[in-house]
Amino acid sequence: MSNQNSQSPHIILRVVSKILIPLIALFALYVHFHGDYGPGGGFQAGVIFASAIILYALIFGLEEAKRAVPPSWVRICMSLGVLVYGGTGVATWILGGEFLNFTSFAPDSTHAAGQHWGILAVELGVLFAVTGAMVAIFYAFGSREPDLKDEDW
Amino acid sequence: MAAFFEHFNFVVVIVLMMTGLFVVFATQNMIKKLVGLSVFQTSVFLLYISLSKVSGAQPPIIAKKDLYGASYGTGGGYDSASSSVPDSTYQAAEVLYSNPLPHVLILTAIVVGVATLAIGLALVVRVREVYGTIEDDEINKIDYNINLEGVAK
Amino acid sequence: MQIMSLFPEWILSHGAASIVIIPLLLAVITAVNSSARLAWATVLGVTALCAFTALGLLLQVMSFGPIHYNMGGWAPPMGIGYYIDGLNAPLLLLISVVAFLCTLYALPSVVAEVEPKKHGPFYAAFLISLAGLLGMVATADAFNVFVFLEVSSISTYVLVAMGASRDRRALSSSFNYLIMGSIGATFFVIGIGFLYMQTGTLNMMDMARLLQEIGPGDRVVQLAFAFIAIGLGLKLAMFPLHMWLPGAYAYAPSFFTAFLAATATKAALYLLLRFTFTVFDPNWDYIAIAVMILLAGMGILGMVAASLQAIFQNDIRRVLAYSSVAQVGYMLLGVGMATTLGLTAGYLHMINHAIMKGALFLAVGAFWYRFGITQVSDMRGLGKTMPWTMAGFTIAGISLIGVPGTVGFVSKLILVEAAAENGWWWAIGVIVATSVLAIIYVGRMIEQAYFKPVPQINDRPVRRNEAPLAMLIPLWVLALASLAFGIQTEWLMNLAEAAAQVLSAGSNTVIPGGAYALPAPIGGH
Amino acid sequence: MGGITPTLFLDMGLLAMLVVVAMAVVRLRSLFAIVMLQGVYSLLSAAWFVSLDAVDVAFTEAAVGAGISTVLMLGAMLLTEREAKPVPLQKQLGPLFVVCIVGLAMFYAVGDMPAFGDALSPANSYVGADYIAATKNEIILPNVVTAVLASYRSFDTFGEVVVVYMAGLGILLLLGLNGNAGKWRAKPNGQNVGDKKGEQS
Repeated sequence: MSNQNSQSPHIILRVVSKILIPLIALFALYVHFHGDYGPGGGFQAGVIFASAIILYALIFGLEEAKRAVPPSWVRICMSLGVLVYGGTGVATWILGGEFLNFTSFAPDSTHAAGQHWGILAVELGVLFAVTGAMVAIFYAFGSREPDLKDEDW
Repeated sequence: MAAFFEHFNFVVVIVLMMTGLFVVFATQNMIKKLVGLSVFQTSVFLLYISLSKVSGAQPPIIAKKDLYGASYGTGGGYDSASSSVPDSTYQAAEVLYSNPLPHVLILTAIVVGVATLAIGLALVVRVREVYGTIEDDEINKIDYNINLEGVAK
Repeated sequence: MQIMSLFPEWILSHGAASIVIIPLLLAVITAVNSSARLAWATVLGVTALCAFTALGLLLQVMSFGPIHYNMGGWAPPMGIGYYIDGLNAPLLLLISVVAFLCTLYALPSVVAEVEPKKHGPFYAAFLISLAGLLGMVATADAFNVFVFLEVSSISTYVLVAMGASRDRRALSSSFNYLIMGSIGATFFVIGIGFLYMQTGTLNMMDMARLLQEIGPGDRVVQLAFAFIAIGLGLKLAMFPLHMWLPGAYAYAPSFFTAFLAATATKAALYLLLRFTFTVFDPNWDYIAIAVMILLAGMGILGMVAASLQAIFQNDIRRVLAYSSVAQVGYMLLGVGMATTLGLTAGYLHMINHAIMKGALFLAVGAFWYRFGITQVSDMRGLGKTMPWTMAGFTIAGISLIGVPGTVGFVSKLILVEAAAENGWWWAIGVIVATSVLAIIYVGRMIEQAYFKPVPQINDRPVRRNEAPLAMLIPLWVLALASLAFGIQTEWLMNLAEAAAQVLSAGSNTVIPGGAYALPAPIGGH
Repeated sequence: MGGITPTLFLDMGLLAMLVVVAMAVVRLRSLFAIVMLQGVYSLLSAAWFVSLDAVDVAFTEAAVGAGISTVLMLGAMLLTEREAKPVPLQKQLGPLFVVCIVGLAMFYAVGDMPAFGDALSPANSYVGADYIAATKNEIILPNVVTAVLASYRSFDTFGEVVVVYMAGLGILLLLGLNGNAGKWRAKPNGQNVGDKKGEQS
């Protein structure tokens, strides 16, 4: 993996990716919040968000990526995803409905506000879980010591 | 011939599924097995999705006017593309949508597929570390010899 | 019923869902736990709660009839329905109780077998596996079955591979299991896809209703049955598809082997029964033939072939694993008779086998825990060095053979009765023959333990070193259960008969009067 | 249904390419090529999904199948091997036989399957159509797939989230986030009789 050597041959990649990575993250958010209106949603957004981090790791090295997004955050992120999703369901239980019955968030709404809130919360859970899990998987594979050298290609 | 055009999707999808399955069964290399599994699963996705297609239909994303009533969006300019269509023609046409249910099922199945793949690859990496090979028959041979000795460490 | 007042009303109304969801949510909390003991205590609490809930559900089903639960408040077929009746309620209780006992056992066992830092995630994976099994048993939605099948399978692959700290063959076995399991699950999904193609619904009861309208002539439905049967056959280790099982059972961590052996194949068998008898119509010709040939035929072949293989194994857990394949054969034989008595026998043997095999694998884990024993030949003198553990093992072992006074005898007796009722005299011959084979492979181990001298280490005989209490208690609970239910047979028989009634009632009467025929969803306005 | 239309040619072309890619996966032995072809296969599937109106699925398949899966496979390949060993022909005959049987069984039923694009097939006219009608009144969201995914069948999605979480957890157990799992050895808690060396522990 390359380190912070400014003379590295990947200078174009580094400059371009510095511009691209925030845009990819932004696109992920767009995909997430536009999921109600067009194609997209938490899962796709999570994968795109993870790919932004993976790109960062590929260009700047895994150690650098781990400093930006520590593995402990990644673990918390994926756990949080399941908890947010399940917690939404538990909240509907507490409000007296069935598991994940979002109508109980706003039973009197005429334009299905409860459903909208519920879907928003649930999609957020998916986003967290997918981002966390995908980055965790990448970290795990990336950190393993290969016993084949690059020259063997 | 007409019968073929009515069912061509299923015919090809069956061929694809069987190709994937053949790769899983016939190859000894663990990574190639996983690629075969992935091809097999992707072909099953094709089966489901080709089932959901309705000729002449739109993707299952409801036009805003259809959803919020004809008055919505005429003043706002938020939805300029569809508000350029005169209201009367719009309401006269019965809009067909493709079946959303298989889409939902396959979204779930894709995620399950990638999760299985990740675990499978992690196992391959570990197997390679302890056995020094990822060919199934060689591993079986090593295991068999251990079995004969009765000592496995 | 007075006993029902023991259960809070919330558990009775939401139990069908909470029994699956609470393990899943607490798995996440367990995973981030840095204290191994706290993680273990959480799992113990959750499994106890699951067992309590399952008991409540079972009693509710017995006294008030089937339970429906609509996830998200959407009635089937739009939403996902959970449905608990006499067929799956006993299984829920069985799985949760076995999980509870295995957790109790896990405290010392996991410390010896799993890396200290990984206890939290390890227990979490166990809870997810448990929840997956409960989910696939409780759900009435065909695609939801697949999702929970994969939830339990993926965690099982990981947990089996965790046995690599003892023996590296856990890794290759787990990979084989992953490939076979994924193919099985994918076949199942293809089958569900074909059913959906012809019926347009995913709810099992709704499917059954629509399949009655379609009738037996539809080739796609025939194909769907074949795919579902093969897919689930892979999961339940039906005879020629059982190749993944011995490796997975032999190298997984001890407590998980016991859990897996006692529950995983049972859940898959339940699904096969549910689909064959209540979604499809067993009176259709091809289903009747398939049940006869596929289930009974393969069952018989499996009984003979796997029992023979069990005799020639050196590894204790491989012996028991092959014996599991043979025992699955008994269950399939009973089911394949397709009579009420045969179904009762099959279902009863399913429960009994879980009790006996659970006890056997728990004892084997204790042998390793104290003496590192994995081979039959190393069992020398265990009767003296671990008398209590070995006694538990022996009780479960003679139950496996089918000695009168044990649960194994009860279910074999009913199986023989059912075969006689059908006039399948050859089947009785096979049952007797495989029981003799069971005497050989169980007897080999018992002989080593009681009639061979205690091994010597550094010229001194190995001292007596009994397993810790946390291991002995679950082992003895199961061993005593296999005696108690062998003498007091009524309770389990009632459960099995109720289940057989659900099955032999078939697809026609399962649809509760109109409750499932409503497409109009509730709520959401 | 629609007769021979331009879309039909598009569908046929994509399917033909899928078949070619799948066959190439069978033939090739270089793992790098196989992994890349798997990505191509997913991307082509995604293209066909768009033609089949499944835009959400196409999006996901492109991101997961062609993106994440390929990255993971390359990562795993980097840690293992570059080339698959050849399998002798006689060892391929058994699998070929099994696959042919399964394939023929499926061809047997093709005639009873609904026609491509049939709006009145059971699958497209019952629950699937109900979702579209119900979403307009009950969820009031334009994207029906999101509505079904997150509300009507939200419990499936919960299972899906758990599967993803379990994949992360499994990787954590098998490899470790810092690449250090799997070195710890289990040890019996007493004298070791099983080990042939008979060490005192």
